[in-house]
Amino acid sequence: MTATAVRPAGPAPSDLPHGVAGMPFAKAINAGLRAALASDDKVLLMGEDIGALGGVFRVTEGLQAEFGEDRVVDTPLAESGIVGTAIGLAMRGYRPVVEIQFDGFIFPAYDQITTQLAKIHFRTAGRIELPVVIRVPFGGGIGAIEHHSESPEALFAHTAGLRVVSPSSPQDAYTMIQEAVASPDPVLFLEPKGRYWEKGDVDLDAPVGVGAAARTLDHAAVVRPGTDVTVVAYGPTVHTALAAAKTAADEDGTSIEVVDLRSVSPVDVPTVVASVKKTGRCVVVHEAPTFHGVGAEIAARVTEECFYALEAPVLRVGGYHAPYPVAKLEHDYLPSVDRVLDAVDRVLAH
Amino acid sequence: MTATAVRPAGPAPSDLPHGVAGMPFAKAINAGLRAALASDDKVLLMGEDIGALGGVFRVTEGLQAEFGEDRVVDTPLAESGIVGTAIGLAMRGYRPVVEIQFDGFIFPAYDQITTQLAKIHFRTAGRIELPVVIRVPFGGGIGAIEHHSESPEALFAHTAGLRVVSPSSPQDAYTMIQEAVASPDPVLFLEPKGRYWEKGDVDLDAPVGVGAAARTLDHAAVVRPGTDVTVVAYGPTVHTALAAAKTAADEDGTSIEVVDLRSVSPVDVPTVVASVKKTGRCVVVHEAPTFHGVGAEIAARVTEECFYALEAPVLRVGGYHAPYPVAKLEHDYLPSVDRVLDAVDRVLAH
Amino acid sequence: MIEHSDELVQLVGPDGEPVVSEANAPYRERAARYLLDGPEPDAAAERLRGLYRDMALVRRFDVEATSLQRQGELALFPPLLGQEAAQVGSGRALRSQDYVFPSYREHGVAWTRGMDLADVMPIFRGVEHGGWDPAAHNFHIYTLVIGSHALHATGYAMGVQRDGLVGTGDAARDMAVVAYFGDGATSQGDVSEALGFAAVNNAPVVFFCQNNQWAISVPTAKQSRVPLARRAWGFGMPGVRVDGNDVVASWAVADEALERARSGGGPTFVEAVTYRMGAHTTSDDPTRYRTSDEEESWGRRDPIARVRAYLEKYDAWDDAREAALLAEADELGEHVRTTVRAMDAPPASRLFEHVYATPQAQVAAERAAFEAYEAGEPVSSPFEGLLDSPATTGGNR
Amino acid sequence: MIEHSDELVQLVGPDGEPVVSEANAPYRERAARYLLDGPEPDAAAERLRGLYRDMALVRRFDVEATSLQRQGELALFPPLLGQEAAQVGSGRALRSQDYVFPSYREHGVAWTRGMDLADVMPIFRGVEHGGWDPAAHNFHIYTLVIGSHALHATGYAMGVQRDGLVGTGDAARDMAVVAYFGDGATSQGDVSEALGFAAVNNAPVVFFCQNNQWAISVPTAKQSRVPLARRAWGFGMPGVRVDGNDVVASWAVADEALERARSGGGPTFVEAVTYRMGAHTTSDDPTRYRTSDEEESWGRRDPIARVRAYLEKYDAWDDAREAALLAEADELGEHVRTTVRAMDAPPASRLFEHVYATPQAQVAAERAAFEAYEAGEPVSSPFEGLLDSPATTGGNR
Ligand SMILES: Cc1ncc(C[n+]2csc(CCOP(=O)(O)OP(=O)(O)O)c2C)c(N)n1
Ligand SMILES: Cc1ncc(C[n+]2csc(CCOP(=O)(O)OP(=O)(O)O)c2C)c(N)n1
Ligand SMILES: [Mg+2]
Ligand SMILES: [Mg+2]
Repeated sequence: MTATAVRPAGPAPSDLPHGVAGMPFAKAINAGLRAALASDDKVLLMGEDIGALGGVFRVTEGLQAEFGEDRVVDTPLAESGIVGTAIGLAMRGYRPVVEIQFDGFIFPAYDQITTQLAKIHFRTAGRIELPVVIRVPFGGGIGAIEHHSESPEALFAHTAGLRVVSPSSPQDAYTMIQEAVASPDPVLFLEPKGRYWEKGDVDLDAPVGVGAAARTLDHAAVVRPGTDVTVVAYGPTVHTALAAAKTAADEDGTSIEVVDLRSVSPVDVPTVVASVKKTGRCVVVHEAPTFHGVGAEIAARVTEECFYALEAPVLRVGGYHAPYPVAKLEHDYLPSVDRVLDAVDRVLAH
Repeated sequence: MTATAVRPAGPAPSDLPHGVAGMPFAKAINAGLRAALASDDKVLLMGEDIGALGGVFRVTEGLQAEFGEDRVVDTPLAESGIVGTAIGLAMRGYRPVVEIQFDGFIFPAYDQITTQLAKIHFRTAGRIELPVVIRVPFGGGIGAIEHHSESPEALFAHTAGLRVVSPSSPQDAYTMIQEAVASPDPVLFLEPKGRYWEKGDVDLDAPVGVGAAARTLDHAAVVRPGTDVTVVAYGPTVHTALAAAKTAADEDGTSIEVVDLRSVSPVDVPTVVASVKKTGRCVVVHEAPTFHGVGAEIAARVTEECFYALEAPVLRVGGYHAPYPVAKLEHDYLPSVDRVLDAVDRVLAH
Repeated sequence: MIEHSDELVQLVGPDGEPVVSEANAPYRERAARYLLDGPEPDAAAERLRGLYRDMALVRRFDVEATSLQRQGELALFPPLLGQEAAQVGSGRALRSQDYVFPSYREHGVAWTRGMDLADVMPIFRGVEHGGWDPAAHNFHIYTLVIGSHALHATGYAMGVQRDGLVGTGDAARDMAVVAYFGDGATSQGDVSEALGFAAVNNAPVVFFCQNNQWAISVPTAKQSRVPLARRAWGFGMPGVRVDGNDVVASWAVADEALERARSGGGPTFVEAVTYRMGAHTTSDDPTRYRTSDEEESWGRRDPIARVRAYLEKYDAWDDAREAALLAEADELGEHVRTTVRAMDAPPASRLFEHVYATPQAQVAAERAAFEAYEAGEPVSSPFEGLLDSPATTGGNR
Repeated sequence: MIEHSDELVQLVGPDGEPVVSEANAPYRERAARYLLDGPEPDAAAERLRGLYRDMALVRRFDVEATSLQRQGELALFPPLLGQEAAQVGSGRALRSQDYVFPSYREHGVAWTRGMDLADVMPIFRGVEHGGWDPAAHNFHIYTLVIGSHALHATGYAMGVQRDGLVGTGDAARDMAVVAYFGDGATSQGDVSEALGFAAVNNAPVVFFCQNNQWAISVPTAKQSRVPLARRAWGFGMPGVRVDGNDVVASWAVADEALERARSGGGPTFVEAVTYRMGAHTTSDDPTRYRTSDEEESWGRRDPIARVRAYLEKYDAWDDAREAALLAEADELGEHVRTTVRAMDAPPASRLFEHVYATPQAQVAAERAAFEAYEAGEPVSSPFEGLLDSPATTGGNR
């Protein structure tokens, strides 16, 4: 089960040309899911309100009508039940793609994810694979009430057996969701909901890694080259990092290299290290609280690998050690272009 | 509710003299719980098998007989239910001390802990305090089957609103459990089960911080002074670190300073930083996997605060990015004296 | 053989006609205080007009809040439209010492607790996570994670038991706890665990489930293939189905359950069969998943029109009363509008406040860094100021 | 009015006497193949001796395993002592295509699936987490986290439905799924959620609960104040109580439930009332929480002695048979002992194997570091070797 083929993207949605300019992020995921459903009839979608409603963000819009109620399943309102039955379905050969309605509602399923989904492959000495994808709209910036804006990635990345990824652009969203579905390992697929309406060009024929080749899912991408400081980001903050890089370049010519991590478990250490060895400085940006967050792992690892190359300690920009705040304060809480640039200034000042 | 008194330890168990030589770790917790029950009749113990059986490790032995079934409560087998009802009891003015039977069984309660227990104080703008203690025998080394040896601290330390502590000696176990019970904030109290049978001298009259003074709970302790390398540990690995320090001193005179973190949320940064500024080198040791683990936060923070003092990157010694292994392999998995010394050698080699 | 009934308790029918049956006789007796064909018709009419007023005002609040959201004054609002009878009926059966754990749609219950309904708004305006003092009216803040508060209610009730406030016979002291939740919530493990803990502890708690037929877009049939009230039987507690659009029946069934709880008779599960006449929240679009036929058919069972018809049938309502009520509603609407518009965002320092009840170093350090950054003087080592905190010494080892 | 029964299905009484009642008539008919006073007494005796043999061998295994633990050959063992009838009865009602999700005490079910019982041991010796190939006998590995596998079973059954293997009428193809768990497990939210998902999906799954009266030290009364089988009614599925110490009744009730599942009739919950005659595990000391009176009283309801008495009553057992069975048991014991003692610890590389199905960089790096350390040549940068993995380029943005 470790086929290394790179297959072409699944049959593209019939109502779309193969290269789409200005496709919204959410629609790109929809197209990716549709391709996955069309190319393998073991693929199922499961979740609350994903059928007739098309999900609260309309990411699954039209899919139940196209693939039927047995493949796009409105489940009872119980996250542990959703993930637990998805595990059973996967044991029976299905490839369930589960939607958790919002980040803050994933925790009732925590035991099933951490102790069952992540570990059954190990526990059975590889006899059972669980190709389950858990899609979670995560992150803030949409002015929502509590539990609708959290970034729980660190709470999953620590657990072996899961892959934890987050796309930052419509193109990646389209490709990575298909790679996640093709992955024989369970994947927590974090969708930056604050970017759902952002548009990008999407090549519907972009190659999709399957089997071992789905390890492209693990790879970081240098999304903007630079020479002075490396800014590492993923999901929603890639956009922020790119904006900061542009501002810095425009304002004082500081050259920021932006690495889109894409995967926080595993971390593509070589790509990050190569960048930091070049720039000598590193800032990590995520929305989640920095304390015991993903940035800590990046900082610790980068320091270990680049100790003599580093001109300054790796700084972290992220949420505070506090629950996600009320909507009216979220812009003080979220990493902004200014806060990124402040950290860049600080590493440059060393 | 932020009284700053330091009160004497609760009434000492009547059948024990006030200074006890060679008291086992588990018995010290028992004595601390008994003191807490005796000094405040709002204190309740709740959990599976904690009554007549005294818990599977006998930590609550004799307490139901002494305080009755309404205060030492055998609950139904449902961790979410246990923590969720403890929250309700705390809202009604009680101070529940919940036992989770083993580390690996805490996850069904994850939603209640992360989303409710940790955040209700913030959510109600301080109107509701939840003085709930969750006791968890954690860590490995006892030759147990799966789920009985895990170290989940990083999965809780990231969440604001919780305090996450772990005692490393019978004296601290005795004092810290009382401070945890006295704390107006919820405390995850991680008991290194592999040390339950180890003995130490316990002063039953040692002062117990209550109210704001319970912040002694937050403090790290320099448990062995040294000059060459700082080894940071907590819970079960403090013992390992001390053994490594002794070996190093005996074998080649390397002087290791051992810092017992005691709390992983918050982290007593000043104490760790002061040590590393002195030694210039740091190794963090815990049983949990290092990837996205507590050591990452320590390494990142120490590097940030001590960048120019550091002679080598902070190294981490801990579990691997894998589920806890079978008992027969746990000694390859757990940080050993040798692995600690290997890391010490490596930071010294820089 | 164990016998259970699925029958719906109903005392006033959809067209305002009294419903008299052998099965509902005990409830008719219990609810005599509200029945216009009962022993004290005048007093009953006065009381029932009170419930009518409650429902009418709560509905006005609901409409007002929905339009405030449309105007951009609120981020979101979950209307209770159509569920007024279930909420007002059960809410009016509460005594002041009882304690309520609402879900997020219980504005009608909030009203019966004596809350200023404007206080419900901060959470929906995005300026507070809670918004009111739970102790002020024994009405907990809203819980958004479906079902989790059912356990809090059960634990709270276990505390009430330990406080000796059950079955003393003192009406002013004995107390009950109520958890409100929806049909969808019944699928959550936490709700089942709550039923289990409540039953084995015989805790004084009432689980009041408003089956409004929908969990966002998912119909109740996808949560359970049998009536939800049966769920209770399996845990060993009474499960009662009531017409949740009949305010008198809702009152009677809640009153019975609360009395059972307060007197030591243990928990009860009530399924109030009702209908969410509006959208799930202001973000929702029900036309995507349900028919207008269905909406119209439930519209004919409107809980407020029903009481009005019943009152009119007994000549207990008139235009003057209606006009006075309308004026009162206008006033309430005005009050809510003004208050909401005046609700400011909290200061940014709120980010760091109340995270813990006692000082915490990580929060203090981040707050210091934030304040320095805001002031344009970033500090690189916010922990430095904390360096004076004494390290604990090792104790005996 | 809905009617339910708490009655215990029993076909052979504690002293080996046939039990005949109006209520159990359908089960007597179903179980005729095992009844010595039925239509085919000789064939029935032959079959029943098979069940007797199963139980006797399983018990020998259990005793053997317990003593292996005492000798330090196993880290821990959870004996099934006393639950042989519930397990063998239900296990023998399975067809080979059915799929079983055991808890951790289902050694008797493992036996009926055709497993070599020595294969159950690696997990208890601490050399494997699983220990056998679930696909070999459609018998999943043990699940230690109470109740979580009930959802896996339900999901698996939903897969079976999608595969079209329910209600085809083809006895060799239609399949059922069974989840085994204990009385304590019924309190877990996951088990309730599983009942809910199974019911609304009408999934072909049987929830087989062995109520052995204890969850470690906690008696069943602290999990539920009514018989556990009632739990099912609340979710809309049949809940049947059976004497779990009566192998024939256990077979009959399981057979009925499995047939219902396979034929498309949906899920069933079975409560097999039995007793854990031994300790919870070899680490447990039951004298701390239960009386010897209780143990003795249940000892008189021993499921194996009961069948022996029943067979003897009908002259269907003799000393020669007993001696042969004993010899077979000795052989099994010997086999288990030898096999267990030969089970070695896996190589340390197992720490890193099967963490993922596809290569993963973190694991690879840590493994490289571990191997270097073991070889006495620690590497400081294990990720270096991975530096050749190509970074993805940014795609269109
Ligand atoms: C644990 C959890 N999962 C999902 C959600 C998202 N969500 C909010 S309301 C809702 C439907 C609730 O339906 P029901 O319980 O019937 O209550 P109603 O809204 O109809 O009053 C869902 C799925 C949530 N709030 N919590
Ligand atoms: C989620 C979880 N919590 C706690 C435990 C610890 N534990 C192991 S067995 C057991 C009792 C189980 O009782 P029951 O369900 O009746 O099964 P039995 O052991 O009697 O067969 C407990 C509490 C566990 N394994 N999983
Ligand atoms: Mg609803
Ligand atoms: Mg049991």
